[in-house]
Amino acid sequence: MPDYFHGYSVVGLVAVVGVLFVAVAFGAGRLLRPVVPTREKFLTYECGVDPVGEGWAHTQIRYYVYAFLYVIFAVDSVFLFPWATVFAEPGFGGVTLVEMFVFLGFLAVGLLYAWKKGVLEWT
Amino acid sequence: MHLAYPAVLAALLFCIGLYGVLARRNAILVLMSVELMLNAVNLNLVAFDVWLRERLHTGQALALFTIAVAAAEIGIGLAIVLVVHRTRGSSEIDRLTDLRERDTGADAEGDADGPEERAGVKATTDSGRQTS
Amino acid sequence: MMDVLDVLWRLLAVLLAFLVLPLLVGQAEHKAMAHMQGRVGPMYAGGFHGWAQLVADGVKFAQKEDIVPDGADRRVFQLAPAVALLPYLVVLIVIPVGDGDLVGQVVDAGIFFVLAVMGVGVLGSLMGGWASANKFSLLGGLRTAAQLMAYELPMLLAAASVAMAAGTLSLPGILDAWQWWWLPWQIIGGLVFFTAGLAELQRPPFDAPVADSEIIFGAYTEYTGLRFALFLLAEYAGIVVLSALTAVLFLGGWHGPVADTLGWVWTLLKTAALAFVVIWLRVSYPRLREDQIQRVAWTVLVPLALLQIALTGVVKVVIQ
Amino acid sequence: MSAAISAQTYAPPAGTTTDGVFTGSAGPVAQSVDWLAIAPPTAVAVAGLAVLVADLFLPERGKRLLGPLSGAALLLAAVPLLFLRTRTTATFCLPDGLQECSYSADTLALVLQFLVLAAAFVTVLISMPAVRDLKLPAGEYWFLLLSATAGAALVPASRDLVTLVIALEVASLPSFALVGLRLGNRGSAEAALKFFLSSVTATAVTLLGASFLYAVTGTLHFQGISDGLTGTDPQLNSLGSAGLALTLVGFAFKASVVPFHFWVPDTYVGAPVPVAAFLSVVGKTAGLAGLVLLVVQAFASRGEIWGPALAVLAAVTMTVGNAAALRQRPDRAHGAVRLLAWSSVGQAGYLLVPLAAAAPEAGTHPEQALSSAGATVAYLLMYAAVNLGAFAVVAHIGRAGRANRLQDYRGLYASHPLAALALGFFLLCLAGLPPGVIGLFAKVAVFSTAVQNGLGWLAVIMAVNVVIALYYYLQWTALAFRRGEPATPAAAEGARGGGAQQRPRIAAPLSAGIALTALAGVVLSLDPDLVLTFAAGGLR
Amino acid sequence: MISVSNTVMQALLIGVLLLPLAGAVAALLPPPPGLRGRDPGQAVLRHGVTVTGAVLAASVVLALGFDTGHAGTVQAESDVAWIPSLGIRLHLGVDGVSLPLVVLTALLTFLCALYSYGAHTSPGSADGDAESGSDGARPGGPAHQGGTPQAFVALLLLLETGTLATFATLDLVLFFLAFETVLVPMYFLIARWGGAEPRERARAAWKFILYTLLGSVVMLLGLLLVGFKGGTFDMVALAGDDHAGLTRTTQILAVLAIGVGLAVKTPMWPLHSWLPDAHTTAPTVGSVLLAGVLLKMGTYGFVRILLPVAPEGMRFFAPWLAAFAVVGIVYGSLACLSLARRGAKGDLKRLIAYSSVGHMGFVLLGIASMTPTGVNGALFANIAHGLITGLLFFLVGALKERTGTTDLDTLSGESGGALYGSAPRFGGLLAFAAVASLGLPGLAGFWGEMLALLGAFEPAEGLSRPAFLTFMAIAAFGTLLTAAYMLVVVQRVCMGDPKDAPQQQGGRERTELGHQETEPGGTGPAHSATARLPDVRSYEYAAWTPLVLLTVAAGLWPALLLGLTDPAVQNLLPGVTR
Repeated sequence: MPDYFHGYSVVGLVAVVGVLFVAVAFGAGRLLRPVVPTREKFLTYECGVDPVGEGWAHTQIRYYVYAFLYVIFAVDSVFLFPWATVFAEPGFGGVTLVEMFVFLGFLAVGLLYAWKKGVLEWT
Repeated sequence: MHLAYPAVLAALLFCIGLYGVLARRNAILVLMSVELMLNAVNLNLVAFDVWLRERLHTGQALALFTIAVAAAEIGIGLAIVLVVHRTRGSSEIDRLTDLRERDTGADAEGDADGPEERAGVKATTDSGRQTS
Repeated sequence: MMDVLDVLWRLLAVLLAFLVLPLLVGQAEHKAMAHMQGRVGPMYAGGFHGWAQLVADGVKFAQKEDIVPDGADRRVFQLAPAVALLPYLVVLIVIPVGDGDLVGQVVDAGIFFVLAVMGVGVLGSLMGGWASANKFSLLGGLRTAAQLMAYELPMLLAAASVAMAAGTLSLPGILDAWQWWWLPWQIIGGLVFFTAGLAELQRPPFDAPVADSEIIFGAYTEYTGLRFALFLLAEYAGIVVLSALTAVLFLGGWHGPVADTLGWVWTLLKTAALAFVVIWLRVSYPRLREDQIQRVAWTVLVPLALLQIALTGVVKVVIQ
Repeated sequence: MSAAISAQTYAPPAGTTTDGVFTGSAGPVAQSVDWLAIAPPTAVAVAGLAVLVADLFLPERGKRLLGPLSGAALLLAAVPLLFLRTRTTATFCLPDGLQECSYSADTLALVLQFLVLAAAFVTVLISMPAVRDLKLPAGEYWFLLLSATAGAALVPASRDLVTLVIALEVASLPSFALVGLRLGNRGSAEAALKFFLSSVTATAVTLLGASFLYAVTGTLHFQGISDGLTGTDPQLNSLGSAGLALTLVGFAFKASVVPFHFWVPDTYVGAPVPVAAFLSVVGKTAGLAGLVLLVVQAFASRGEIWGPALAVLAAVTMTVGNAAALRQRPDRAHGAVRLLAWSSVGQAGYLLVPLAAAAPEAGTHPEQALSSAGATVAYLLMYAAVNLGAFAVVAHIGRAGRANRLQDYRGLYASHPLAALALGFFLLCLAGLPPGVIGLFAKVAVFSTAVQNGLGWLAVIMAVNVVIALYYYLQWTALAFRRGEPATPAAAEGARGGGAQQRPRIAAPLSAGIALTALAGVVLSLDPDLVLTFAAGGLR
Repeated sequence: MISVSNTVMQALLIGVLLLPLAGAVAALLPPPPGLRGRDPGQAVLRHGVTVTGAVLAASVVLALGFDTGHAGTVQAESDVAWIPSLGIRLHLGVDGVSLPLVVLTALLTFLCALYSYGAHTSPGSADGDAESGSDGARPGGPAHQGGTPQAFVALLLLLETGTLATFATLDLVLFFLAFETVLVPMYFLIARWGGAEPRERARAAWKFILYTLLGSVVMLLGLLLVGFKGGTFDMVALAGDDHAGLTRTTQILAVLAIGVGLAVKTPMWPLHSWLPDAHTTAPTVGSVLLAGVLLKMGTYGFVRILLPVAPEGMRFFAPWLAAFAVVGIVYGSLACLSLARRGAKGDLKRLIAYSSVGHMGFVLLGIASMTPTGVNGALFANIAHGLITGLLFFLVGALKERTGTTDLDTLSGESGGALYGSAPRFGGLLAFAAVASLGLPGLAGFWGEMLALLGAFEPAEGLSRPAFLTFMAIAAFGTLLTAAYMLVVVQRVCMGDPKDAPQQQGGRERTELGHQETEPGGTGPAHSATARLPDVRSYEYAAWTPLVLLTVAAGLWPALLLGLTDPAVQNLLPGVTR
C-alpha cells in the first residue's frame, strides 16, 4: 500500500510544480505587461461590431444527444478494462470471451439504434 | 493512510449533495447534487475495499456498477429535464405544479387542461424528434 | 535522502521535457509547414533559420496587456489556461521513455490515469468558452465538448485493446509484454487512437472548434497575452503527449529493431515521427465540418475500435 | 444496458490471481452459469433488445406487431419457471464453496418472477390501445417495458446487494422514460422529472447504506451481511444499523412507502395509464421483493432494528394513503388514477405489515419469518391481479375522455355491464369484501401475521384503515352502477360528442386484459389457497 | 319424521345452498327455448318461483329428515378443507337452532318470489297502469323499476344463498362471508327497486351498506381474534367446554367486536338508525326479506357464536346488552307511537321498522339473560317476528300498491282508512298481523316475548338479578306500548267510515282509485261505493296464507319449535348454566 500512495504523491508533486510554474509565469507577466484599460478593450469581440443578443442563440440541441451517447458508452467501456486485464489468465477463456462479445453486442446495438434514429446525421 | 480521511470526505460530499438535492430548485443542479452523492458512495466503497483488503474486491465491483448507474441516470435525467424545459421553458422544480392536487373546484382544473394540451401540441410540432 | 534526490531529478527532467519538447514541435511546425507550402518560415530570431522564433514569441506574449472582458466570469476565465495546460505536464510523468527505470513514476492503472487526466485538459477550453461571454467562444467551447465526447470513446476502446493484449493497465507493463507482431495486430487500434487523439487536441483537420474563418478562434477568442500563450503551449504539449502515448501503446515504445540499450532514443524517435505526422496532416487536409467530425467518430472510429477489441480477444484466446 | 447483463459480467474483476485457490489453475475461475435458472429475466432482456432492433427495420405498418411480440416474449420467458418449479437452483456462486450465490431460483424468486411476468403481460395488453392512441414511439415503448420487466424479474432472484441494487435500477431507469414518453405533454414530463429526481436520490441513499454495510461486514452477499451484522464492536454496530436503515430507504421508495411516496400520485396521473398500472404493480413488486429479501435474509439477524421501524412505516403508510384517497372528489380531473395511486400507497402499508411481523423470528426461525413474508407475497399476487384489472378499466375510460374523473364512471353498468361488474369486483377485492373473497383472505393472512407476532396495535390500525378504504372503494363501485345521467355541463358536453350511452367499444386487448385479471381474481376467490399457501410455509 | 341417510342429508343441505346460486346465474342467461314464457320478465320470474320452490321443498325435506331426537347435535354435516393455510374449512351443518331459520328463509324467499310473479302476471298491475309512472313501489312490476327482472331474480336468489349460508355454516370466516354476501343484493334491491326519489333511495342504500359494513368489519376483527387465539375457525370446536383456551380478556374483546357487528345487523339501539330508512325505501320484497330474514342473522350470530364461544365475555357484557335491549324496546315503541299520532305524517313502513327495533329488543333481552329459557324465547321470537313482520310488510306493500302511499295521515284521512269497509279481507289480515305483532296469546308473537321476559326474571348465575328484574319490568311496560301503537294503527287504517274517507283524501287518490276500480281484475266485492279498494288477490292469498297459518300454528303449538331449539340451546349454553 505505501507504494501505491507513493506513486500518486509524486504525481501530486508534479501537479504542484505545474501550479507553481503557472503562478510564476502569471506573476512575471503581471510585472512585465502594461495596464492601459479603455472602454472598448473590455467589450466582447464580435468582429468589431457591438455585441448583440444572447450567447445561446446558435446553440444546437444536438450536442446534448452526443453527450448522452458518450456518457452511456464511456461508462460501459469502464467494464471493459477490468475484464481486459484478466480475461486471458488461466481459468478464464472462451466463455469469458463470449460473455464480453455479448457485452460488445449490446454496445453495438446501442450504436446501431442511435445511427438508425438519425442522431448522427446533421440536418 | 487512515480510513478516516476518505470516509470523512465521502460523508462531506454526500451531505453537500443531499443539501443540494433539498435546497436547489433547478433540476440540473439537483441532478448534479445526486451525482455528488453517488460519487461519495463510490469513494466510500473504494476506501472500504482497500481498508478491508477483501479478496473479491466486492466494493470496487459495486463502485464500477455505481458509476454505470450514475451515467445512466444522468443520461435519462438530462433527457427528462430537456423535455420539461422544452414543454414549459423552465427547469425550476418549484414550478412543476400542473399535477399537484388542488383544493380548488373542478372547473379550475378542467380549464387548466385546455391550454396545457394546446401548449403541448405546439411544443411537439416545433421541437422535432427527441431521442434519448 | 536518495529517494528525495531521485524524485527531484525526475521532476526536473519532466519539467524540462515539458518546456522544451512543445517548443521543438512548434518550431518544427513552423518550418515544416513553410517548406511544404514552398516558403521558408521564420528566419531571423536567433540567427540560424530563426531557431529562437518561439522564444521571441514568448517574450512578446509576456509583454502584452492582460484583458478580461466585462461580461466574463473572471475567475473561471483566468483559470482556464492553467487547467488546459497542467494535465499534459502531469501525464508526462507516467510515460515511460526507456526500459526499466526510465520513467517519471510508475502508476498501476497507467492507461486509466493518462486518459482521465488528458480529459481534464479539454475542460480548460470549455471553461474558456463558457466564461468569455462571447458567442463565438461559447460555440467553440460547445464544439470542443462535443468533440471530446465523441472521441474519448474510441480512444478508450483502442486503449482497452492494448490493455487486453498485455493483460495489464500499467504502461511499463504493456511495454514489457510487447512483441513486434503486435504492430500489425493492433494497427487498427493504433490508427483509431491516434486519430481520436488528434481530434481531442483539436488539431486540423479536426479543428472546427477553433475554426478562424467561422468563429474567429473559438474558445480562445477573448484571450490575450500570456494566457493565450498558455493555451498554445497546451496544444503543443498535447501533441507531444499524444505522440508519446501512441508510440508507447502501439509502436512498442523503447523496443526497436536494434540496440535495445538505447531504448529512450527509440521512444523519442517514434514520438518525433508521430509529431511530424501531426504537422503533416495539418498541411495536407482541409478542415472537416463539425457534423462530419461527429460522424467519423461514431460511425467509423467506434465500430473500428470495437472490431479491434474483438480481434484482440480472439487472437489472445487462440494463442493461449 | 450494461446493467441488463450485469448478472453475466459480474465476475470478480481483479485480484483473483492472488488467491491460493485460483492460482492453482485447476478449476475454471469463471463462474459456471445455470442458464435455465437465469432464463426468465434474460429472455425478457433479449426480447427487449430484439424489439428495439426490429423497430428500426420494420416499416410503419409492421410496428403494430411489436406489442403482440412483446407479449409472446413474456409468455415464453415464463416457460422456464415451470421447469424450475421442482428444484431450487443457485448460480453465480462464489467458487470456493462458501455457499454464497448471487442468484437463486428458489420458490420466492419463482413466484415473484411469475408475478412480474404475468403483470407485465397484462400491461402489454393494456398498453396496445394506448400506444396507438397517444402515438407513443412503439419500439421504444416496448423496449423500455421489457427492460423494466427484466430488471423487476431479476430483483427477487438476487442474493447479493450488488445484483439487487442493479436489478432495481434496471427496473427503474426504463420506468422514468416510460413515464415521460408522451412527448410534448407537460404532465408527462413533469411526472417523469418528479419520479426521476426522487427515485435517484433514494438510490443514492441506498447505495450509501450498502457501502456502510460493506464496511461493517466485508461482503455484500446477504448471508454474509446477516452473519456480519451480529458483530460485537459497538462502533461498527451503529454503522451497520445506519447502513441497514439507509439501504431500506431505496426499496421503500420503490414500494411507495410513506414518507417516500410523494411521487406516486403525480407520477401516476402524468404517466400514460398503462405505465401507471405497470408502476403500481411491477414497480411495487420490485421494491417489495427487495424489502422481503433484505429483511428476511440480509438483515435477518437485526430484526430488533427494522421490525419496529417497518411497523411504524406500515401504519403511517396505510393511514396516509387511505386518508388521501378518501379526499378524492368525483368531479376532479384524473380522479380515478389519483384514487388508484393513493390506494396503492395504502396497499403498500398492508404489504409491509407481514414484514414488520417477521422481525422477532427472522434471526432465530428463518422458516417462520419466511412464512410471514409469504403473506406479503400472497397479498402481492392478489393485489397485482385486481389492481391491473382496475387499471385496465380505467384505461378504457381514459380513452374516451381524457379527464378521467370519477364522475365519468357513472352509468358504466348501463353501457358496459361486464366491465362495470369487473371493476366492481376488482374494487371489492381491493377493499377486501365479498364477493372479492381473495382480497378478504389476503388481508386476513396479513392481519394474522400481525396478531400472531404481537403487533396488536398495528392490526387495529390496519383494521381501521380497511374500514376507511371501504368507503372510497364502495363509493366508486356504487358510482359505476348508478344510472348514467349527465350530472354536470361538462359531462353533458362529453356526452354530446359520443353519447354517454354509446361509449366506444372496449378495445380487444383491453377486454382481454380485463377478462384475464377478472378470471384470475375469480379463480383465486374460489381457491384462495393457491396464493395463501405462501403465507403458510409455501415458500422454501 | 322420516329417516334419511346422512349422505342424502348432506346433499340436501349443500343443494339448498347451491341451488339458488346456480339459479341466480341461470337467471342472467337467456331462457332456454321451451321456457320463454309470455315475456322475458314472466319467464324469469317463473324461474325464480321454481328455484325458490325447489329450495323450499329441499329444506322441508331436510327438516323432515332432521332427527328431532338429537336436535342438539349438528346434522347433515359436511366438512371439507378449503383454505388450509388459514385453517378455514367448508363446514356446513344444521341443528335445532339453525334449522327453523333455514326453513323460514326458504319459505319467505319463496313467498316473495311467488308474490313478485303474481304481481307481474296479474292484470291489476299490468302495463298501462295509471301509476306506473309514479315513484310508488311497484312490487308487482320489477321489470319497470330500476333494473331488469332478470337482475331482480338473480339478486333475490343471491340474497337467499347468502342468508341460507349464514345459517348453515359452522365456520367463523365462512359465516362472515355469507353475512357479507347478503349486502350486495340488498343494496341493489334498495337502490334500484326502492320506492322513493332516486337520490333518497341511493342515500338509504348507502347508509344501509355503510352501517352494516362498518359493523361487519369490526365483527371480522373479533372473529379473527377468536380464530387466531383459539387456533381454529370451527364453531363446533370452539364451542367445546374449554373454549379453545380463550382467555377472559380475549373473550371480552371478541364479544365487544363481534357483538357490535351483530348488533348493527340486529339492529340494537342505538345502532339501528339505518333500519327505518332502509325499510321505508326498500321495495316490498326487500322489506319482507330484510325484516323477516336479514335481521335474524344478527341475533343468530349472538346465539351461535358468542354464547357458546365466549361465555365469559358474554357474561361481562350481558347487563349492557340487556340494558340496550330494553331501551330499544321502549324507544322503538315510543317512536312508533309518535309516528302513529294523527298529523305526524308517519310512514307506515317506517313505523313497522321501528316496531322491529322493539321486537328485536326482546330477542336481545332473551339472549342477554343467558338462560335456556331466555335464549329459547329469543329464538322463538326470532321466528315469530320473521313470520309476522314479513306478513306486515307484505300487507303494507300491497296497501301502497293499492293506494299509492304509506303515509298514515293520507291513508287514514280524518276519521280512518276504513279498510274494513273498502277491502274487508285485506283489513282483516292487517288487523290480524298487527295483533299478532303485539304479542296476543295464542299467536306466535306471544311466546317469544314471554319466554324472554321469563329469562330476564331469573337470569343466569353471575348476572345481577335486580338489574334484570328492572329490565324485565321496563320490557313488560314496552309490551304495553307496543299494544298501544299497534291498536292505534289498526284503528286508524282499518276502521272508520268508508263513505267518509275518500272525501278527506286528495283528488289524485280518488281518481286513481276510481280508475283501479274499473279494472276488470279487481277482486274486491262488488260494492257500489266510491272508495273501493281491490281486496286480496289470489296470488296474494297464496303468498300470505302460509304466514298466517304458521303464525297461528306457532302460537298454538310452541312446542313444535321449542322442541327443536331447546336441546340445541342446552348444548350451546353448557358453559353458562350447569
